[in-house]
Amino acid sequence: MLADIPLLSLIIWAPILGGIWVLVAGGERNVPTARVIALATSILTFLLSLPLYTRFDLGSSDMQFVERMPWISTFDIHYHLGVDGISMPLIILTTFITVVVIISSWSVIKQRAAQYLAAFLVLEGLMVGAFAALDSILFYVFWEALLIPMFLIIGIWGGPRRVYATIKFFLFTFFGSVLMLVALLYLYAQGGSFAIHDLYRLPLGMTEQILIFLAFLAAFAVKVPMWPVHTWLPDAHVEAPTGGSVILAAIMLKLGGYGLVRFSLPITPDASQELAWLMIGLSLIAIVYIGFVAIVQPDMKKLIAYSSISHMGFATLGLFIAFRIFDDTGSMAGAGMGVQGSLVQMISHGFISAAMFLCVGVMYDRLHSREIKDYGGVVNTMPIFAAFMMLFALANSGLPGTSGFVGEFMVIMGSFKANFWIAFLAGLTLVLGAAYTLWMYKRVIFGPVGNDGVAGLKDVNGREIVFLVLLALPVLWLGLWPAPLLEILQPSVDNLLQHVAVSKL
Amino acid sequence: MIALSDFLILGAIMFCLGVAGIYINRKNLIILMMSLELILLAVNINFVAFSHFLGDVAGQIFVFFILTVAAAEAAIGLAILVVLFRNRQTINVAELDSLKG
Amino acid sequence: MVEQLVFYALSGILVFAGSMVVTVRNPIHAALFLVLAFFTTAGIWLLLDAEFLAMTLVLVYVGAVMVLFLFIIMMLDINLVVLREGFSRYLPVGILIAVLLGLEIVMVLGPSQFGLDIVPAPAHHGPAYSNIEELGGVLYTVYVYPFEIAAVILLVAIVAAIALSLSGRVKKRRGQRPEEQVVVNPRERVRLVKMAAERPDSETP
Amino acid sequence: MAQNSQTMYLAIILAPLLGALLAGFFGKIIGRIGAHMVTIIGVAIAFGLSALTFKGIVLDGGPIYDATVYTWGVIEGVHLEVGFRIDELSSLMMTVVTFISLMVHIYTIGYMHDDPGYQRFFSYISLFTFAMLALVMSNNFLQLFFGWEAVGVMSYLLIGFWYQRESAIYANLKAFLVNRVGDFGFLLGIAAVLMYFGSLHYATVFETAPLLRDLTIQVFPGVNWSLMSVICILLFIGAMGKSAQMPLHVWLPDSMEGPTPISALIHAATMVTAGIFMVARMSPLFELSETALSVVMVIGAITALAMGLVGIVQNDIKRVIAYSTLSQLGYMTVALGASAYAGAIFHLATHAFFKALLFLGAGSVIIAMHHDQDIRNMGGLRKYMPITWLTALIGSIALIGFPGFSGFFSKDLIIEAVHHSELAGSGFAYFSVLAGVFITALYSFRMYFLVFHGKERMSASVRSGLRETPAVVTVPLILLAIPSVIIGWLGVEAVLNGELFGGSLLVLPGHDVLGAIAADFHGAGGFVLHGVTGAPFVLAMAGVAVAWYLYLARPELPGRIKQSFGLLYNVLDQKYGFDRFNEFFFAGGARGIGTLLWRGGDAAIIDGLVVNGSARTVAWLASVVRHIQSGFLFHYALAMILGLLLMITWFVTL
Repeated sequence: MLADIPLLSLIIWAPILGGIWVLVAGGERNVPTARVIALATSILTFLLSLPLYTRFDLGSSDMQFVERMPWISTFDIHYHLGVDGISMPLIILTTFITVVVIISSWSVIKQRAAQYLAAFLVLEGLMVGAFAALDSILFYVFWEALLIPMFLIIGIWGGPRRVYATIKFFLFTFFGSVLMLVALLYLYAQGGSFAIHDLYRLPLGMTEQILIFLAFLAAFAVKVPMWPVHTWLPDAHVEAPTGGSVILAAIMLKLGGYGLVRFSLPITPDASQELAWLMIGLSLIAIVYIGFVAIVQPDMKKLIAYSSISHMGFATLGLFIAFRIFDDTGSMAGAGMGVQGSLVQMISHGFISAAMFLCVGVMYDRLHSREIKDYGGVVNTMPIFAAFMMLFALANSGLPGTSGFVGEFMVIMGSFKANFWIAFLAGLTLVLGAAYTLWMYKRVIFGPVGNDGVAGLKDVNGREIVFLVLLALPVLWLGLWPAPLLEILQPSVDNLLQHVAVSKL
Repeated sequence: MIALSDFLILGAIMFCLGVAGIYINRKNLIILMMSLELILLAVNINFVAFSHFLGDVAGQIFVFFILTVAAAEAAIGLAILVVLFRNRQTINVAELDSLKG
Repeated sequence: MVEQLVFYALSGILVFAGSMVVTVRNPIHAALFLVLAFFTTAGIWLLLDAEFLAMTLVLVYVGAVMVLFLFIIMMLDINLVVLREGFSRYLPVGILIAVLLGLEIVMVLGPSQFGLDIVPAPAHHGPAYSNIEELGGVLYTVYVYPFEIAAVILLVAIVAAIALSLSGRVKKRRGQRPEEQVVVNPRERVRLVKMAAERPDSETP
Repeated sequence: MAQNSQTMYLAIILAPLLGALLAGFFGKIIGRIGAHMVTIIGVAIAFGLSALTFKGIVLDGGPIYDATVYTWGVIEGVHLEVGFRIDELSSLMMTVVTFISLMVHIYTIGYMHDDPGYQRFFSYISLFTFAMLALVMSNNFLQLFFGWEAVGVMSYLLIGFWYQRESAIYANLKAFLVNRVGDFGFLLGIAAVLMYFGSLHYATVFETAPLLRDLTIQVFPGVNWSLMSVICILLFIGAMGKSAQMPLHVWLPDSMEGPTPISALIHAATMVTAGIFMVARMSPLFELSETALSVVMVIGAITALAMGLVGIVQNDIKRVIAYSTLSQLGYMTVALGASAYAGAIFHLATHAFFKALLFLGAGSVIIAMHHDQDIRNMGGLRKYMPITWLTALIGSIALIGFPGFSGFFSKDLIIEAVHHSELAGSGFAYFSVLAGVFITALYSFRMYFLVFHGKERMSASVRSGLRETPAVVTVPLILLAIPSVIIGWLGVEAVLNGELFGGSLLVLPGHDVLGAIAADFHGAGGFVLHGVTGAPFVLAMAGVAVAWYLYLARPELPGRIKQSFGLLYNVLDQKYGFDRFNEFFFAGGARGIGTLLWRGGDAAIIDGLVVNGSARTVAWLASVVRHIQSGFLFHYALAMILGLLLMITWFVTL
């Protein structure tokens, strides 16, 4: 009975319909109703997504909860959904973070609050859709569609330079995805199918693979974002409202990494092998270069945005060191550490970056400034908040016992296997991450009360404590006991690596 | 006997006169419109000539419609001209550059 | 033979009139030359057995359109000097373009393609032939929809022309505004001022 | 039995954690007394059970415990676990840690009496105890790293405990970052271990290690390095950070910005010795690489000597002790390098007692002096604070290694061990540790004389308030003074004949310097007698004498010496310029690179040139092309005509 419920469809469409309902029900006058509906919808969606975990078959690397029906039969495009161990945690992350975001925007947004909440709900559905899609065109549709609510969120509720930021955001991501569409169309022309699993089996020549890889990369690298196509992110983050930043950092960036895992690696394994040096190089640049850049940021959100780029560098690094290991040893044994580490890093970064942005949001709501120099000594007036932010700051700098450590640890372990110097450069994040995070923490939180604004701050209220606790729990849980997550990832990662190890030429 | 080509050449000449008119009188909107009428006339001559020589009345039907549309065009064009003149006190095309990119 | 004479004579007048239209200084003269061109064209169409169209041309163009042109020209106070600026400068290029274009069109449409030996002249119709009848027979059957559409276009043109020339004056309308009378709000009309019933006797000594 | 032990060990580690959580989250509810009660009870439980464990394993020779508590994660068949390995080494460490921690807890009641962050402080130090226990009880590298970082964080929080002080929050950031540099090496070392051993479990790694002894790897292409050397040196970099060895020592003096109990607990007795503990724990690895041992010994020797010298010119009472700590950590490291792991741990333990004693004594002085820490403003305190004076004297004597006191046994062991060592660098190390003895005596007694003897240089108002500190302060002093005296007598024999550490430390026959000493060992008494005639004793006495002469007999002399050796004094006063160099090169350099990459790389090249550049190019192109759109009708018409002309030409020529 329970098995017949189209769970994934429900998770995708429930929030979208809920969002429409919020739009309809809540005008300017009806904001409280809208909030309640939005919260209820997001919680319902989260609850709906839990069976994905409880009923997940841990031993299998197959797609589960599969739904498939024809959509555009002329081109053999299907409405085809399903999850494996890689996408399932990301979906739960999405539904969870949306709940947090809705709570966090409860009374913060004053203008068009209903539309704001609706945008997040719609966005949630679309993101889940992108994670669950097994048809490349379906994926592409979700992938593109979710730009729209994000565009609106930044463009309408953003800061003073929001127009510049949104256009930059849109152009960067759009530019990339167009190339991805071209690649998908080429693959269709070659194989006659848009189904991702058919694309996996499609034999391709080296030149083809490299071109397709680069086309995919254009789309995914922008989303991740990898150096040097990262510059949209700090701007977008700075201008976005807190909720927008949270979703952007916590989930949308993961779409890029997910795309690499779902498309680039299995569809073009030989090109991935061939270009692994490039990807590793770019990832290391992201880790080190961006780490340095983050140190000197005067704006808290920008700093966290840069730290996101640096952390996502670990995600991409972990994926591609597998190929170095394969090069050196001729087998994929030992490569799983890096790939799993990369996926863990994505999940963990989802929680931590969300928490960091929310912390900045909490302060921004009070003083309306993101500049570090406008703060100082916040701990004197907001001790509870300072304690939470300490936890998240330490997690951001990769402290063992928090989720931030797990991914970085695994990736560094994996990359040592590939090459000492890769591990060396990646390990620099231990110092750099601590430097930029804690230096900011020092200037913002510690010290004597910096100015009258800080002196008048009120500590976090109940609502804020709720969402901070909601994020603190998974951060600690993943740090102290990541075994359940690793258990989910293992079969799918093994399967992926086995597939990737076989040349398509 | 008059050959079809004679009529066509006449039409061509009238057409060229219209084109030259547009080019020479680039500032006077009224003359521009008259030149347009000349071009239409040239086209009409061709239509009628073909219709006659090919024994197909459809050509004349087309001329009929062209005359209709041309009349409408002239009416609207002149109305615009009047409004234009009322707003800007000139019909100098050189001053009408709001289409400029 | 006579036909040829007539044709060449009319053609000569037509070309002359056309060239005058584009070159004369005064727009009124240009308009009048255009009228001449229409008349001669009507004549040429008669040679081609298109009596109805010849009549229409004279009636519609000369009678309506050209009168409209003349009317507008006379109504507007146009500064001719400015409009003629650069005339002589553009003239050579204009002629060059015209000649080039003409030569090329002639090369396409000239006797080598459409001479008598290729397209023979059709036999003249008998006296019972009615050009109007034939046109009408086709116009109201095969071409009835385009005909209707043409009628609509004319209607639209009329409305558009009126609307255009009326715009800008709408605001000056006088008289009642019923919609404002309906939505009237007493608070906007009458202002009740609270006043003390008596003025305090501050001025009295 | 195993189940019982596990419960007991869990209780040891979790009792302080529970105390910390209660004091931290419910501090307001349970109040000040409640806060210190729960944490002290927690740590007391931990201490009691640790002592029991120590008795069970070391004294009664019970079985070593090594088991997993829970599986942290499984990655590609590699089991990463959290578990305990309780053997002689860890049970000793546990006992020392919990004992010092308990003392510090009690002492804190007095020291922090008026501080608004009372509950928070107790929560922190209990949490620190938990982290430290996690570190020493671990049976694998992962948990070791967990504890390693956790103690670093607690140290960070505690140094910055007075968060309103600019110097404190500067110091804590510095401490954390410098530690992170060490951890960076440490993590790479762990990665190397994982890669080559396929496990992070101590037992597995140590068993496999001899098999990989001759393996070489190429860190730089074409250069073959012994795998063991690479792993050990990487791990030792971690130890350098935690145990503040040159050049990663810079954070420790600054860390004195934290409250004094912290200096005693973390920055003298426990956390800073984590590096020493770790190297000793890894003895089966270090033994396989003579290169690494040499590196360890030389670094330790440099630290021991150079930091002692700096100690002579310091005027802040806590900083003198801090540099003394650095120097003593150098001794321990030298001992590690000489393969005298037992000696290092022995010195660690004795040092923990007497250095904690010194710190707490200094804290007692600071309380009496109303938080003035400058020894130039003190003097003659002996009269006012007899207990503090006596215990500080005991601590100082123990520190300089006066025969019979605990420091003597351990330090003499180290000096002898280095003497016997045949590794590269041992000659230099021997010189350093010998010279260090003189210097130690000099700075210790300089401080002692300046504080407790001589003229009373403090202001009248302070003098009038001088009195002995309350019992919560003095009782821990007395309790620490006792082991500072006797522990050497009790321990030295067990250390030398290997009973104390059993199989937990591995020394290869070729490196067994302690064994060589043990051959001549005839009981602790004989050792003392032998010590009285040795060079170290003479040097120590010379140091005391010089200190007495300079600071009591002829107090005007130091100023003159300072002037005549201006350059040398400056070098020492600037601590060899490490701080300035780090500030300029690393901190400034990182900010410089950051700014350069941000402004130059991100803003100018990527955004300016590529992103906005392409936008500008398009805009420029458009601005050029848009002139074609003149807006003039005749231009469009002309374009049309020309197009027509071209088309017809095309038709014609076709």
